[in-house]
Amino acid sequence: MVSTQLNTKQMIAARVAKEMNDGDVVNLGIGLPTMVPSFLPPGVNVILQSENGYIGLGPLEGDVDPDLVNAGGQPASILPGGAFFDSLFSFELIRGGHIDVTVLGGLEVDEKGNLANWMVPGKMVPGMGGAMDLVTGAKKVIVAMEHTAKSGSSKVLEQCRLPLTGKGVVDLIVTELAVFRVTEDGLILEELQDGVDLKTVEEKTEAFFKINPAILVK
Amino acid sequence: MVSTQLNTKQMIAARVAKEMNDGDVVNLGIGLPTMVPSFLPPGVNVILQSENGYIGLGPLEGDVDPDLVNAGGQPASILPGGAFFDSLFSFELIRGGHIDVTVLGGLEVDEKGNLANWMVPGKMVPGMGGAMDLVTGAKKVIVAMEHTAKSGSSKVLEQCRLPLTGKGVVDLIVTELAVFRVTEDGLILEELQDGVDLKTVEEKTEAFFKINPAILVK
Amino acid sequence: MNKIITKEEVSSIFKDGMTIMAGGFMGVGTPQGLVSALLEAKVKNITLIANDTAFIETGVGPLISNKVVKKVIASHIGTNPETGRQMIAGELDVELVPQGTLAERVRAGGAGLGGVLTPTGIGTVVEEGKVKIAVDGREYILEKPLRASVSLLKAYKADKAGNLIYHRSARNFNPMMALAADTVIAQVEQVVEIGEIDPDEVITPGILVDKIYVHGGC
Amino acid sequence: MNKIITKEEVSSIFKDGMTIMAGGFMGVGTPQGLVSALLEAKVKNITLIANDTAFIETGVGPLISNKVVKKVIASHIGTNPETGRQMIAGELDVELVPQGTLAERVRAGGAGLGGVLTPTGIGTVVEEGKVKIAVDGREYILEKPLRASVSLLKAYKADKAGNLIYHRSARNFNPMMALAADTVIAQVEQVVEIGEIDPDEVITPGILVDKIYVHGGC
Repeated sequence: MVSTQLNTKQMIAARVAKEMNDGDVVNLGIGLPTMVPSFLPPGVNVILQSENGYIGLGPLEGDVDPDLVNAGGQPASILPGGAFFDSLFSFELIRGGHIDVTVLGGLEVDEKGNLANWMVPGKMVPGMGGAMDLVTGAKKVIVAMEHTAKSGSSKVLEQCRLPLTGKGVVDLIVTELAVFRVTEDGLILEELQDGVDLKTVEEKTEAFFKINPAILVK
Repeated sequence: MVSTQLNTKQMIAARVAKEMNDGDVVNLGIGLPTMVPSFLPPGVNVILQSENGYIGLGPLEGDVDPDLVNAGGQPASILPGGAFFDSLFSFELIRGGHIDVTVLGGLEVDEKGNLANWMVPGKMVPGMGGAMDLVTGAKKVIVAMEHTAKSGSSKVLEQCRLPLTGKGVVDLIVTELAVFRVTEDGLILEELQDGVDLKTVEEKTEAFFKINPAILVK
Repeated sequence: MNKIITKEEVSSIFKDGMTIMAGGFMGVGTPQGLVSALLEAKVKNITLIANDTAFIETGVGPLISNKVVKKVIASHIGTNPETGRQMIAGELDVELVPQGTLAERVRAGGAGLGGVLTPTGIGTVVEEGKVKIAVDGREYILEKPLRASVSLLKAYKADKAGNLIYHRSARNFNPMMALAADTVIAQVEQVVEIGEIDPDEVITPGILVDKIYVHGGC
Repeated sequence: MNKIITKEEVSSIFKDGMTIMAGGFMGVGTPQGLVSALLEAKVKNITLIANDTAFIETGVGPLISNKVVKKVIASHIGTNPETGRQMIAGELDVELVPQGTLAERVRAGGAGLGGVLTPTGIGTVVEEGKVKIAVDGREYILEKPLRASVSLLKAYKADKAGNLIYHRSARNFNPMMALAADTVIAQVEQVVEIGEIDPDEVITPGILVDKIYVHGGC
């Protein structure tokens, strides 16, 4: 099995990749989310939007153009069929529902689909950048993160404690242990990652969740 | 004297032209206002904005380009140094104070600087087009019109009776008889056109106005 | 994905009662082939959003004459006497909106905004029935977003990804309308291969354009 | 009118306590020569509006390190540790604004709007102290306009009339900032004669650009 050779982050990115449909316009957050394109199934191509002002983000090829970077400030390329625009238009696209999927990291997610990922009071205040607009405007919001913090505490909570990035915005949570769907009735455990048992997920998840019966059958 | 050879509209346009400063960005309404550039003093060049989406409006030269018309829908040209943009940006310029002067016709103007020029209930309802944005956003609003209606009644009123285009927006009124400045204290008669006496203006003006003492001296 | 469709396919998109936006300023920048396809669809009770109703036989004018439209939202109807006739006869509902406000409302609809605050129309009939809000001592009208089921655009050139560039003053309302409809159809004079339009020169990115209809001339 | 000025002339424009906007996204699209001129002006207590504070030694970062700034309005400060240090030490006031909201606020300031209604930030600390308005059943934050005394732009090319075109992702916030300041200075890599930029390709019209500073590279 391929997945046994993947590290935690790769496992998460690979599972997120399965959510993409061919032709989707996708915005990927910095870090783990940028690994998603490597795992797209054959026949599925997505168009990447970069919030600093273009459609058609591609990996760096050839010489570095100092005027062409991704949303993390790293040298990048634009693919054929892409287009540049200003920040105003970039966020018209983002807030206006023209982005099919956004994938972001998370510090905390909760049963109501709240997401916290932009600050830790007294410790880390980098700012929200484009994240608040992305979670508000994208048609589908996927949080891709490790299930627990370094301390071992759950990041899938009953209620977020950190300042929110968005209220009730998350559609799907993908961790190295499980996949949860956020519904009006709360979280539903949709899948266990390969080799993970239900008991482990229950132990490492603070949030209450329902279980898709299909999992129990399997 | 040159002015005796001008017809009424030309006389008004010629007087309006004296209000322009070199380099001004100017939006001209349809009709009489479009005659203003012909009367600009030597050394005064203005840049014309056309609200359908460009800077650098010029008269038609050579072949007609069906994609290039002025705000009246007539074939036009763009001058070197001009730029095209969309209607959103065009009105960002207009409403945002980036137009130095707009010159519009009027049906009625009053002592408070109110202007009515877009509809006559029950008779003529063409719509306001860009006029309401222009009178709201341009730094200087000049109404260029004949002093009286065809019936002979004054168009410079104590209070407008027709639906307004803008409230308290007019800076200067230029007619074939006189020039009025609109101030917080009401209208001030600043000039009589050549050959016009004060009594004529008083008879043909419904509005109350003060008189610039310089006129009486002359 | 092939975005290029035939006139018959365009016609099949329209349904009775739809809200439809069309670019253009007095017919310039109006996709005449798409208007023709809409006429051939024989639908009725359309709500039309456009800057103006152009002339009896050009622009969106034929949609009025042929009784396709039950309501029009526009800034100007004065050049098409049939619009005024139907309005006075009670056959057509007309909502007149200042031109800059119309551009803002369409953009707001496409950019995920709940509306904008504009000073245009304060003190006029335009403010009637609307929320007014004072910000830092100045009064503004809250103008609400507009959206449509279908937007009909006219561009000069498309690549096969749907990236659009416009020509001269034919740009006007088209770029905003590309943001604000469920289905966006662009009539273009020519289609080129992907990569043939410099991404710095694209005005409307292809992700906004669902269908391309090739039609020589206007 | 010659718009081209020297670095010394740029420096002479800045005054203590001014509000200054600068384009750029992590330094890309930031006019490094104008930032240098601002440093050389030895002014202080500047309010800086920019997407981010870039890095210690690039972008607008040096303005922070050199204590030119008393307040920064930005969407992200995480890549410049000095910004965070000064903020925590109480030496610098930081207002964090979602990136799309920042773009809207600058545009509103330049386009004569009293503000926009955005859903971004609802249910987060961003809404604190702000007016919230429900439109058609959804809640929005009223975000107010931003303006500056001076805007510092980076463009690729200008003609002598000040028409600007940008290169790749270096466009970002520059076009909005061209609308929203009393004095607009553009740093460009090259200046061409009037007429050498196609008016369909201009992004920022020359009427918005007061001064041009030629500076090779970034």
